[in-house]
Amino acid sequence: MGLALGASGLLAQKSPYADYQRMTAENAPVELYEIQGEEAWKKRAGPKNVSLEQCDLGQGPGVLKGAYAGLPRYFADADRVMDLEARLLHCMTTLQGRSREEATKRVFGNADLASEMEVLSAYIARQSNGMPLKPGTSHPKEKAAYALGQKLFYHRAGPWDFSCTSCHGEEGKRIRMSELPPLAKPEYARPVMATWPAYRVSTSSFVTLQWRMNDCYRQMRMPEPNFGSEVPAALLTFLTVNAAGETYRGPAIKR
Amino acid sequence: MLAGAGVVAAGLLAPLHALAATWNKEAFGAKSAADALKGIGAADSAPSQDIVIEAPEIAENGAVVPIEITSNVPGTRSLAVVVEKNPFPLVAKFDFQEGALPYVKVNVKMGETSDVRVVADAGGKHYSASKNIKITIGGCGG
Amino acid sequence: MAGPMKMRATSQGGVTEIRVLMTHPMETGQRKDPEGKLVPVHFIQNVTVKLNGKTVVDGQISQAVSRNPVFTFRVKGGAKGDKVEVSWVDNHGDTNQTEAAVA
Amino acid sequence: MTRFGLFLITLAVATAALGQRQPESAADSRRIDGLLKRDFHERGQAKMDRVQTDELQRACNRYADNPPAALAKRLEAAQLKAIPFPSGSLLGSWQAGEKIAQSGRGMTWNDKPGDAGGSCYNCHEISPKEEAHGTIGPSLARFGTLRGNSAEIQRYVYGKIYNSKASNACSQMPRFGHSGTLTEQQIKDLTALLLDPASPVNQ
Repeated sequence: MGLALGASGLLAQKSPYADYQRMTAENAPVELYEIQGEEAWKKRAGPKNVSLEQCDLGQGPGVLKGAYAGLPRYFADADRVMDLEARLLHCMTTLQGRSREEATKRVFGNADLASEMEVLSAYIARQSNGMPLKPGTSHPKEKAAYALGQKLFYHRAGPWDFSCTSCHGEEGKRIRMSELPPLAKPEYARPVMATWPAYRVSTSSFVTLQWRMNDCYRQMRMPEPNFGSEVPAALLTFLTVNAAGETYRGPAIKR
Repeated sequence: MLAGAGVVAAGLLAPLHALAATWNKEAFGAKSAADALKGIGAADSAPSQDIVIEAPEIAENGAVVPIEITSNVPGTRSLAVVVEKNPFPLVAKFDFQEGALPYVKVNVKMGETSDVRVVADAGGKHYSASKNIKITIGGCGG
Repeated sequence: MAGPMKMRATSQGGVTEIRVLMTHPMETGQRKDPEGKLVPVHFIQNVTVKLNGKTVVDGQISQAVSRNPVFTFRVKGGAKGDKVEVSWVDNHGDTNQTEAAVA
Repeated sequence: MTRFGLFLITLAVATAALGQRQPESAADSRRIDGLLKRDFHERGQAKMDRVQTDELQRACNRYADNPPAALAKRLEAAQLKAIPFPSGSLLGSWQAGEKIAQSGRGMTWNDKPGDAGGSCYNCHEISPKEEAHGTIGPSLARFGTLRGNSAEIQRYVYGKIYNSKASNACSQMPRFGHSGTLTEQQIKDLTALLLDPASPVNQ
């Protein structure tokens, strides 16, 4: 995952893959997922047979412009901090009356068929393209989520004693050929958080931040995180606040 | 979930594909770059600086390698893309007419580090240029 | 079965740029499915681009074009409102097509 | 000065401290273990006992990976005592070792129990033939050439792979034997990859 010229003008270390990532991002089939996402946003579903168009993503019911750039944030109706996918799940269970079990049956898709959450994330994230990331930082629970995310980032557990920093800890260090950025540092978190969700070239499939948290814990040899729960929301708060102010330029590409 | 929905097709268009060139089975089936080029009648081509291949020097994954090709050879009517080390080297061949510029941007698959050769046909003569792209396998295999 | 296909044609400085995205697995016949079975070869063979009814690009492509292909072509001429049509045919005979006005 | 500009300035000032590591107190450890129990579920071979930290992990979390010397010594000694060193030669087959070093599989919820490699190339340069190697761990190029393959160095390498924390309490290197990831034979094969004069590492 290379480093790009952050919006703050800080010339981050130029990775050998910078050209590849720039050209691939310009030429990735991301809009195909946005089209499907728009349909999913408007499609009636669940026992209440309503669409998600009244879902409040933090800017008011149904307001999409800038909603993604304002997440994660605190939501009074659920009394907790939520990232995009946690919030979408909330709307599916409240507005549409769907069971949590049904709504989370297939949250991670594949190259043949993206999941509902993935196409919704593509469509909603596009509406924040060009806007600065501005996650919630003022509410006490937002501060608590940041602090918890920070502690989780360094917390070592599991059979291989890994924490996030085992791979994302040191500048200039590689795993195989990939230079995994030390995400606790804002200048490294900025270009990463500005480009999720994304089309993953190695699997030709669209992936989201809940998938990234899920797959990181899998590679830490830990059990599986509950989709949309507070632990991933806290980590995503930590990472997004570290990147706050960066101009969001997704949905983009990942290796 | 939604595959098949939202086919963005407007009205009943005349079956466009009936007019397309037949797919060159022999050239696309060739296992060597030389045979592939012979298959499109471009057995020998003169090296040319006027074919510009814009592509990364190193790619993080061979499944999606972005390539942008421009031919400044006057009168270019077609461009062929050949990845020398692929199992079937001939990747694509585009014929341009009615004002189309000899230009294409496309993502290609590369099995391993290889030269990518572009062959232009201008007035029956063939010109070519090539660029090496290094493919690495990222990730930790976990 | 075809998934979405999206095309945008924009004209600038007398050149019309046509960018088209296609949903297609572009199977090489070498890939194994999760059960370890080889997925049969399945890829787009012909791509045809027309401007105002006249074919401008006649493309033959192979399984070495990446999954969910994205093409950009350029055509001299073509003004706002002109009609651009793009269609594909794959080795199973499936097709898809779309059209748009030059923006 | 827009409200958002102000937000950025306060943020910029804070970024120096932002994200920096803080020690995990005993209370934090208990709270996090509880949260992980609540927000995770088992899948495949990844059972829920894995979220429960052990004494060594808690010490590394508590002291941000550099515990006081006395505590580190005690932890290392305890780990060392628990290593079942096989008798006789600790060198297996370097060819098998190379395959184990290349494989990143093992212990995840979509791996089959017993189907595991060492992920060694993820972090180390080992055989000069492999360019796509990591740089998180020290280079092991020419390891045997530089250190020979005496019984003593075989024991050091075997012990390091079996339980790296026996020599460095909060090392980032997993405890491959202690965690049940690699078998005795696999660790002998990796030891051979580093020490066998015929191994590509030592050419």
